[in-house]
Amino acid sequence: MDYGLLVMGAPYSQPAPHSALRFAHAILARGHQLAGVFFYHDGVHNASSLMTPPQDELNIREAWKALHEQHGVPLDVCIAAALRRGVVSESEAARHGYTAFNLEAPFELTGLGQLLTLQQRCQRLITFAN
Amino acid sequence: MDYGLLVMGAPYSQPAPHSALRFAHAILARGHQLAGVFFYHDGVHNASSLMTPPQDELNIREAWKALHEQHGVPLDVCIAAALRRGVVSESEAARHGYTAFNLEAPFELTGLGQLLTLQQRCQRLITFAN
Amino acid sequence: MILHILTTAPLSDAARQAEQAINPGDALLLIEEAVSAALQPDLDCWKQTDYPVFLLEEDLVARGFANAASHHRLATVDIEGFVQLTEQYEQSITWY
Amino acid sequence: MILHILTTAPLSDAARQAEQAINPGDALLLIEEAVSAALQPDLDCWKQTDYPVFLLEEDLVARGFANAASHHRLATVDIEGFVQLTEQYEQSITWY
Amino acid sequence: MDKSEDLMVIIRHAPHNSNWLREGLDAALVAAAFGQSVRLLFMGQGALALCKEQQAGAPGQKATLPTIDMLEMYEIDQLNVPDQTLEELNIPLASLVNGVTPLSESQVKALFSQPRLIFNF
Amino acid sequence: MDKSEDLMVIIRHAPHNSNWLREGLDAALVAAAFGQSVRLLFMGQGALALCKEQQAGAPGQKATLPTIDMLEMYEIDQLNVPDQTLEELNIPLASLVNGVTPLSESQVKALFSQPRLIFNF
Repeated sequence: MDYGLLVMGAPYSQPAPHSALRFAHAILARGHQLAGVFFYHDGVHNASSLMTPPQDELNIREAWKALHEQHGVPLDVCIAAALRRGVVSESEAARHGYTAFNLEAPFELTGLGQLLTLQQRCQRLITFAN
Repeated sequence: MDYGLLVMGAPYSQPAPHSALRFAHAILARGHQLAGVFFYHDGVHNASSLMTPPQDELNIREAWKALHEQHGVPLDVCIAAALRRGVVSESEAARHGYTAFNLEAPFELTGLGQLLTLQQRCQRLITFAN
Repeated sequence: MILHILTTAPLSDAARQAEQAINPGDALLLIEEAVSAALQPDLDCWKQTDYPVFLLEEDLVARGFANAASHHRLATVDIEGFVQLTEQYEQSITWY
Repeated sequence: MILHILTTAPLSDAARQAEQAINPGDALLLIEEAVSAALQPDLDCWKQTDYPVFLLEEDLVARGFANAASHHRLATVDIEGFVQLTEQYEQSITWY
Repeated sequence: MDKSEDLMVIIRHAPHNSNWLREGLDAALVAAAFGQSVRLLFMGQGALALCKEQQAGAPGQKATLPTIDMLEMYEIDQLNVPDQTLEELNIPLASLVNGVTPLSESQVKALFSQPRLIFNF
Repeated sequence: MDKSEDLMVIIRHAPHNSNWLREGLDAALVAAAFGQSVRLLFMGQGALALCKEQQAGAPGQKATLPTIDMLEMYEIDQLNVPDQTLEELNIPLASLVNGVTPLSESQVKALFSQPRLIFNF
């Protein structure tokens, strides 16, 4: 079956992304497809390339990235939710006159419409939120 | 009297920093001193220089910065809480091999000990958290 | 004497924890989400007489509960009154 | 038929809202903070028979409640069982 | 209650306490803009989003009412609140904006027995 | 209960649900390292941090028990839980780590009647 995940919690601060990551591996292990992960609300922090947990801890951004690299899972981040919370891509940074940015591929800033598209492409949309 | 504020909520996502900012202006208006603001837990997001709310909305980082510029209020951010959440100064960015950073003066990354020092220097420490 | 600052709804965990901590002579200030207590004049906190309870005016107004609070004759303070409470009580604890 | 996924403690707002939404034939899966329900065999959700209730094994183990759950003979699923529930129920709603 | 909308969005968070309310309403508006028919169910603290006397909050906290008023323009006219919520919060229907339909316990359950997409905020 | 510590840290959040627990314990440890005497009060869900069977959580969620075990090294030996919390969560004292002292309702209130710094997490 085709699954989509909606992740609306910040890593470390909320359990949602940690549960979502475990669930993502479990659906793949059962032979399902993961059509995409959409990050909304505080979930946008999962994409931050400046996230720096202590060295003996899992970097959850890297874990999402690995999921993309190994299984081609698109990682879409709601642009409105992200900008408000300080998660910015290179092109958005340029548009706002910033020299720095903290979101890069495979994460993509996109509109909320992408969430609706994901839902229509999937048989199952599972939400992880706190 | 000397006041200190402990802010532990993320802007927009939680009301704590908005309440704290209003309270900060009220203590100054009553002739008290604001000896410092310490940002801990999700409060570290207040310092993000990439925070980009819609143009018709207050930028809360700028509001804290104005408080510093007009009243000399130190804005200290817990380094451990900040790094984990992707809030990084120029020197921390260099230390971790990042080309970007998203925390700059007047915000300062500092240890938790600074919170204890602030508390000892103040007659009142008021916490804003959610 | 402690000023207890509650930021969550009346029946939340934090509200119940504040109740375990509060002593006669302390005070309770309801801010943010906690001001929805203004809609419920039957809550225990409005009926006890061990400590004064205040609602933060600005948060009441923002949420549209100012008329309810005045209708039920509940005590309010504005943000300056909040500062005055912190002058008066040596300690404060925020429950969230 | 809906799989209701609850992530908060048994007496939270979200838990009470899930209860308003659940129909006979639905199922309830308790994950994250919600697995503390394993400590309380007297909760309504364990006594009703309209819908099955499951605890997520991995979250029980992490919090140290696995023995309590098995002592009270409460139904658990592991993460693979969670996936199977989402296969079985066409829709899911997460309450948080 | 005969017609089943494509999407139901549940709003459970109050104004000024988080971005959940705003981001939930955004999801409803975007779905409507994509041509989906949308029903809104306000449960628990979410019902406070409908209080007609509400205003802007502390610095940086915008008012919600303008967004609620926009719903009609997007043809979102099904605004529901459980009777139980009104009772628990002790808010009279008259203190809410126009066009809100209160629902009995069984009417609420019935909303969840129709197959359609649900977003829960 | 005769001696009043410099600082009381209240822990009200459970393991694996947020960073509150870890960041609260960090504050207690730093204060102890600065030479302050510290009392810890575990209320509500916070008492679950003391469950001796707990382990690491989902990927990226570290165990709390090693930090609890470190408290003694920092001479933080006052670990309190209200009777009311144990009752509400239905956890027997025996399922908690060693060295936890349960407190009656009035003993809890007494902790808040002594002038000292309190951090509430």
